[in-house]
Amino acid sequence: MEAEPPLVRVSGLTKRYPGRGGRRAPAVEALAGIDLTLTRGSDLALVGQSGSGKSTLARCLARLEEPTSGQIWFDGTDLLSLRGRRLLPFRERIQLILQDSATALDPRLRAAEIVSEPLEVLGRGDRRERRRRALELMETVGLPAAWAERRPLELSGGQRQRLAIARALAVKPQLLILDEAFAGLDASIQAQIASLLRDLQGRHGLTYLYVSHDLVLMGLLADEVAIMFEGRIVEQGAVARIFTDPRHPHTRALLAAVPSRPTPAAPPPP
Amino acid sequence: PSSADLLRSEHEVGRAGGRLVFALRSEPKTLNPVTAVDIPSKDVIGRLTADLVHIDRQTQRTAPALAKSWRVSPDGRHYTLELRRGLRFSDGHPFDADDVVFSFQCYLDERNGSPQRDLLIVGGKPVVVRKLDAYRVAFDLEEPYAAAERLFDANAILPRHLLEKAQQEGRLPQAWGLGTPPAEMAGLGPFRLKSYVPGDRLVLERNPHYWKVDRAGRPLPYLDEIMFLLVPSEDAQVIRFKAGETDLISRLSAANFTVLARDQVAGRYRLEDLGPGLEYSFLFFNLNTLDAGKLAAVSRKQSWFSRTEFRQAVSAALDRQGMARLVYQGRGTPLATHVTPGNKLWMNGTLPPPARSLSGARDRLGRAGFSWKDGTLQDGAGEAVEFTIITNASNASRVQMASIIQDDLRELGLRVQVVPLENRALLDRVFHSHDYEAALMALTSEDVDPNSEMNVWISSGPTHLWHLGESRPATPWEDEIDGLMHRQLVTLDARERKRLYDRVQALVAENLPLIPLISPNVLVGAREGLGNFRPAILDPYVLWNADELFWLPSADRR
Amino acid sequence: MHGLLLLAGVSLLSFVLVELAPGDYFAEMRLDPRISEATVHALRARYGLDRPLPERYGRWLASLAKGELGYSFAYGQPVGPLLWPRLRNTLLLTVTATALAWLLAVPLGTWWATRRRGPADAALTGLTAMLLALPDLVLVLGLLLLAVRTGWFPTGGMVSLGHEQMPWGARVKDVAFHLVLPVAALVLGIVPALVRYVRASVADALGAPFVRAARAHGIPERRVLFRHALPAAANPLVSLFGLSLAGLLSMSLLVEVVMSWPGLGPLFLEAILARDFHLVLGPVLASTFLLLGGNLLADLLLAATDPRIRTEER
Amino acid sequence: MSARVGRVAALALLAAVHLAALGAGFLAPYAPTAQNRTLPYAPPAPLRFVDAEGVFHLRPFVYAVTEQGSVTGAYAEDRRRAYPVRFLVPGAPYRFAGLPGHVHLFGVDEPARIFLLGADGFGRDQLSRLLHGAQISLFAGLMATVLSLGVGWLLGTVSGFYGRGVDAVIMRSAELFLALPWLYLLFAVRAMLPLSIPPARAFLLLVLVIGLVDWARPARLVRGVVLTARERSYVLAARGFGASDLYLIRRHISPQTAGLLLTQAALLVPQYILAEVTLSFLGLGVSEPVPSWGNMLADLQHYHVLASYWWMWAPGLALVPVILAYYALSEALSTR
Amino acid sequence: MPALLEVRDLTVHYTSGNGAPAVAVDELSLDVEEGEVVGLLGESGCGKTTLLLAILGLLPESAHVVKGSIRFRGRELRTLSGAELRGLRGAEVSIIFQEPALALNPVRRVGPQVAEVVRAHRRWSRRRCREEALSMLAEVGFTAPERVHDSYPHELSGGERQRVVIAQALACRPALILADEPTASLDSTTQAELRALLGALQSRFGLALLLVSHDLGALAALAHRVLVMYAGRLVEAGGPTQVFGDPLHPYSRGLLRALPRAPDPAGSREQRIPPPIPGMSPDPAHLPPGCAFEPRCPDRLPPCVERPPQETRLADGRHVRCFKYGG
Ligand SMILES: Nc1ncnc2c1ncn2[C@@H]1O[C@H](COP(=O)(O)OP(=O)(O)OP(=O)(O)O)[C@@H](O)[C@H]1O
Ligand SMILES: Nc1ncnc2c1ncn2[C@@H]1O[C@H](COP(=O)(O)OP(=O)(O)OP(=O)(O)O)[C@@H](O)[C@H]1O
Ligand SMILES: [Mg+2]
Ligand SMILES: [Mg+2]
Repeated sequence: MEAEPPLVRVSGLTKRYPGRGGRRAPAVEALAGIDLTLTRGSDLALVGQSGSGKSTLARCLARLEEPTSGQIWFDGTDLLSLRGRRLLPFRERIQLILQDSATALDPRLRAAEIVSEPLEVLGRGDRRERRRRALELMETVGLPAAWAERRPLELSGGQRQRLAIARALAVKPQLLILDEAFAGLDASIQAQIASLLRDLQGRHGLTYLYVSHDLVLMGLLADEVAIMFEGRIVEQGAVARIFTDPRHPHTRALLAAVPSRPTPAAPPPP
Repeated sequence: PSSADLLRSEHEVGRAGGRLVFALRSEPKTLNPVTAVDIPSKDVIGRLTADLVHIDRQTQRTAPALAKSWRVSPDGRHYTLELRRGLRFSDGHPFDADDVVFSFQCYLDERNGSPQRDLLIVGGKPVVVRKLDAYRVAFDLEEPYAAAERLFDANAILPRHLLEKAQQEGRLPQAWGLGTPPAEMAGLGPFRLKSYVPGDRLVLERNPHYWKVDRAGRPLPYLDEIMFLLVPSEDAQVIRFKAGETDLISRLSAANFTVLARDQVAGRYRLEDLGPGLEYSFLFFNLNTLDAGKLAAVSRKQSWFSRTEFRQAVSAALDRQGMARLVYQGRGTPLATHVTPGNKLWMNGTLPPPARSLSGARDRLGRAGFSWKDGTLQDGAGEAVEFTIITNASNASRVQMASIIQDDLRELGLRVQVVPLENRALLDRVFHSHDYEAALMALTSEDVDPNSEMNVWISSGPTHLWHLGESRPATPWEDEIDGLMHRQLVTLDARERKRLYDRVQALVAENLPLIPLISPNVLVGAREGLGNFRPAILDPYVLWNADELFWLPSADRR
Repeated sequence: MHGLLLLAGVSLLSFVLVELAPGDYFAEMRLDPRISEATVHALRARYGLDRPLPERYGRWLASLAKGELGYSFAYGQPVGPLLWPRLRNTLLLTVTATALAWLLAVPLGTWWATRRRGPADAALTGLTAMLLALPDLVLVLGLLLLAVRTGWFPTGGMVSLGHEQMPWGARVKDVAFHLVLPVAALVLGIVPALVRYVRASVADALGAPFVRAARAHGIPERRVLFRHALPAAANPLVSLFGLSLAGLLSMSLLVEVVMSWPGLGPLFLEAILARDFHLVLGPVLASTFLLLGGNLLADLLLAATDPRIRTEER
Repeated sequence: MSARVGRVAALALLAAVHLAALGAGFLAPYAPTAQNRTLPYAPPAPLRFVDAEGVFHLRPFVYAVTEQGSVTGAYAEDRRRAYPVRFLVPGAPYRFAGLPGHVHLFGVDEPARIFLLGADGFGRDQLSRLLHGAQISLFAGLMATVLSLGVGWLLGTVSGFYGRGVDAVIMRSAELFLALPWLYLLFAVRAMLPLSIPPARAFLLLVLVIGLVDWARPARLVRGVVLTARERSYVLAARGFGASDLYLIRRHISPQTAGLLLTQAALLVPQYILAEVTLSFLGLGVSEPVPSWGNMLADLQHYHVLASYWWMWAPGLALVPVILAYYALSEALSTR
Repeated sequence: MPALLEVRDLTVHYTSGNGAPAVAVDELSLDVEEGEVVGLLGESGCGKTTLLLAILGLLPESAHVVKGSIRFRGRELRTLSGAELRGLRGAEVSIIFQEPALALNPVRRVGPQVAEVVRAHRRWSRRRCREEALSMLAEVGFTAPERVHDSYPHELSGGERQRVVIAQALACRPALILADEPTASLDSTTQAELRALLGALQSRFGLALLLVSHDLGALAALAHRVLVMYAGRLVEAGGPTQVFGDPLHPYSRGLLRALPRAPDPAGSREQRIPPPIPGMSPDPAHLPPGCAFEPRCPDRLPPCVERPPQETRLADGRHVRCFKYGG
């Protein structure tokens, strides 16, 4: 019986960075053999200790970083064998919202230009059309169109974050990796964006890979959670299972450390 | 040494001691008298060495030097020179006829490529130098050569004991470079090498064995040292002279002379305008036989240039007075011919000074078939007359003169364009490619004697600028000049020579193969208190009597 | 390896360039009425100027191998010994001047970057503009005039007349004293442009958020400028610094000529104009070496000042 | 706010200078080549309102001057007659935008001369030469700057962006270009040009060569900046959505080099204008009698001129506001 | 005794381009007592960062304080000289920036950037500062501080950078820390460690904290008082249990309602996403004349469109700015 092939299959992925502090310092092993599968239309949350390699994995998947070894199959194609022009079509299909999105915005460009940039790169629409679409996207993430001419440094942290999200959404990728995309956003905006993502998934069958520390939010957004620890995926499973029956000590530690959030005594009526 | 034949100077008795500082425009390239060509090298070598017969720079006549006396055979082909006895080189080695024979052997040796060699070829054959005895030398010439004794000037006598080996091994041209240790050098000049700092200075010290004494019988030179500093720009030379860091200055431009002259008293220096020198600047047209295919434009224009009336008209249109005033601040003399008023012995005084006459110029052009249309000069075929003048870009005076010429000729309806070129590029066009229309240049006679001008005026001469490599004189007057120049060469009677040379000058003034412009004055300066300072219009203007220069007690320095 | 190739390229192309330019060394002799054409030809033949280009280049290479660096027509001797003592003097002058210029320009430009608008800004703008509007030669002559009028500094040369007799300490002082004017000329010539570059890049860096962060931590303003903004602004300055090493030799040509500094300047200038070609090649090769060194240094510094630059990969 | 004022002022100044250069024929009272051989180094003529008798004139006037002694720059005013300044006077013919003209903005009656900025060694009006000279000099400066920065930018960007082999090749050629004695090429080019080519054109051709040969410095500077620029995370991000190299360079890399280029441009323009000072010494400048700021300044290199005739500094002084304006402009553009 | 930090009527405008000035902080007053943790909560873009920057006098050129006073230990910060302010910053009041990637100098190693803060305020030897920096890095949860010390910012993970920035802020043991989302990109265990560290410092040194965070859990655990901001104004203030348990202002309520709740395996996904506050946050350049929340408010009253409500002090010590409670 032939099951539908997964959208992404990662096997034995490692990434080593040259060490710091002295000539002989050992190399930093950011990824120590990752195996991961993402099925179409699923949401996977990647959770783990700070510095465990989540962002590195995300960057490798988006082909923005060259892994040291291992394989990445995307939709049946060996991604790591592709280079230059042949990679371009895949770039469109995989989008990454970088952690620290503030540095990922060109400080010289204006908000609307930033959002319409992917459209421009992919040659979608004319200038007018692109701008219209950019303003639309800005509105969907809660940025008024009046700010189209602002430069990133004239926005608040959360507004920059939303700009980065809007930009990634402009492409309509197959796989969207959101590296701490919700950090720094207030609950209302988080909810707004979450439902936007959900909506897109429903309409276009997107696959999401979330990287986040917000376990509660991840519990809400993801079907599955993978826990990373020191460059490895130490535990992976359905959200409910992980939350109710964590197996790896690190998972347990993570869950235990979540401060209990106050719930309003009487939820105000809508 | 009392037994020696010392030469007694007739000039003021001075005081021994002191140091004289002189700035050189560029670094001397060598101290080898056989190969030296550049002026700074010659300036230095001249103080280190001596010649057999010397031209007194002030009287412009020959005077005995290492040769006590000389005799000429009646046919003018044999010279016998009697050398001074008991002289020593600066290293103490005695001097005799062998050194003389050796020296001339070096100059004549083709391997050495000495610039003096060509002068020592008379009638196509090298001069034969024979030692008669230890203190007598004979020179045999292939044909008579007027004033041949002048040839001995600047042919420095070399120490055989130091250079013979190098000469035999064919290494003479490499000998006596700047880096040579002083101990390996010796000469008969008033000074000898003391030290050399590359790019900076060259110090000479007094030669204790020098062969001149003053009227009081005390040995010359007076000065302990001469220091040659390298100061590569004229402006810096002026500034340093003004600052009191150098004692003598020569080759001053008129403009700088004017500026310096303002502070003469306060600056404790004295400037002298020696009047016209031997330099003559001139405009000439390209009359070379050209390959009409390659240089079609120029050769077309040659039909104008070769017209004597055209050249006369151009000459008549020039405002030489204006040039003398604007370019040389009045310290220059308009020339009618190539011999300058500085050359008192040979100048043809009967030639009228050049006068500007635009109407005369127009007449001549009209007679030669030129006409004007809308103020523009046209030739017979209706072509507008225009040409370019090339000149040396780094020589401001030349460029200025060219600019004045351009303006003057505009009044005549000629369109002239000045093209200043870097010197080598200019020379390449004049001597090699012949790709030019007119050029503005200057020559300086090395000597007052017409012989030094031979190669400029005879039509086959290598410096016959306007028409190089002429196989036969192109015009009757050129033929005549050729004949005159050759005759004066073999004529021994000075009066007759003068008559012949006067005629040459008249022919030049009439036919203008080159259009003489200006002779700038020789301008020099010296620190207050320098005794026996007797600058001359012949090179080296101020240093030629270095052996007699001394510091008066009043001099505030050193 | 790169270096050798580069040297070969530079020398060969220089040969070609000279070939293109009109005239050769012996052309000037033609002006001397006493010298015949035959003599000039003989001289040209002696120095091989009548040979085809490849042969001349081969000869030059052979002489390079012997360490002579070719043969000067004017001096009639190998180029090497002519070059070394002067090169030393030139380097003394130019290295001092470059070091001083940078030492001056970096703090000044950095400080200037913080004074946008205001009297200091206006004064510096005007001053640099004025210095840039002066032809170098005029600047040098002006300084020389100043020296003459005031008598404060020697007007030329590298040592005083009695230098040889001085004790060691006095000699050093003497040379330093003579350095003042030429170094001042060079520094005034280089600094305006340098200061501008420093100012422009530091001003750029001062707008970065991390500068505000540094201020927020109470880092002293000086340190904010020099340890935060300047390193971030260093990139073009480092490249410029690498290039400034290369420019060392040519930089001082004029100053040396006018201030009679016994360096390569007068020699080089004369050699260029006289087409004394092997002598020209000497300094050209020397500056190629400096260039290589400077650029290597700049590349290393570049990687050091900006760790984000990756040298391998991609 | 004040950045805008600065930009406007700079633009206005630049426009004024360039317009003055264009309209030189009309603005200048004399032809730049007109010599007055009796007036070498005549000092600037003061515009007067009060005459020798103490009478005030509404219309400014000048006195004629005569030389005192030989050429020394000493002049005496002839106070017997005042020459009022007249406007829109006919004079030497000129061409403006291809049209012939002969009316000048101002002038005085012969035989007096109105030398507002004095005269040079040929008695030519400095002001007229300055105005006419601006045409060539400003254009040449801009042309060379654009060329060298253009080529330098292109090669530097390519070199820094692609790195490795490309970088090595380009940087080695840059070193080659920096090391070669280009003066010889200039000599050769001058030698190849026909002699009768107009001086300005010959000079511009040489400037073209200089500009083309001079790419190595800007290239190295640009390359350094590009090396950093290409590692910025927003470049990474743009790569992430499939941006081509060309796009990255255009959109993200080259704006980062803009500041550097602008600084360079502001410095290079005067540098190229002044380069002519040296070039003219070698016969590679604009040749007599055509004026340019470079060859006018070249006069200043003579000690006697430098020390005696202060008005010969005029082109240098004229250059200052031009430099300032270019500065201000580059500043305004880079802080845009 | 005055509070450690007293902000009164602070108003900050941004003037960008030629448009109307944007009101980022509007007549805002707050106190932070010695040793107190004050949580600041508010919509993205409501002016929290601006407030913190204004307190330390670090606003960009385009911003300026229109009025108000900022007193720290009784001293007016707005009139301090540059040197005095410099001595204060980092030593007595320090700040943790929201985006650590922007706050660290990219071309310098991070260790020295921490040590330098110590050096700026202590006359210690270079070596001692370095050791202090290393121990500070260890305190913020690095197991191998030496490696981090020698790393450049781009070689660190987002969380690691954030910890470095925290280490900088703690380096001189200030009396007050203005923390702008200090733990946004840290995993829960590290967050817990840091909370413990802050708690310890607070009890040991009396550290006061003005903590901006969207993480209500963290605020609930740490804060003594919580302030809610909307469009540059304080709209509600009170104890964490008061504000979180029984929010008064409609904005606070909406915010709490938007909080995700713990996973509910049974429910369908669509239902699980909580409802955001409808409408968009107002443009600070065009604030409505009345209450800024009015356009989005479910319980709007007639006066809401006319004038901004005044602060009302309620019996239980809470403050609220809404016509519902007086205004
Ligand atoms: N430099 C600036 N120029 C103009 N407006 C600015 C500038 N910086 C911030 N703003 C605006 O001021 C308002 C307040 O910004 P601030 O950074 O204080 O928000 P914040 O509360 O920190 O938001 P976040 O939680 O998203 O970081 C925002 O609307 C923002 O767009
Ligand atoms: N360019 C680099 N050079 C050296 N080490 C690096 C580099 N980039 C990341 N690292 C190291 O690799 C490890 C993994 O980093 P990564 O950014 O993937 O962590 P993360 O899981 O995203 O952590 P966080 O949750 O804190 O963002 C970290 O220890 C980090 O220090
Ligand atoms: Mg990360
Ligand atoms: Mg913020």
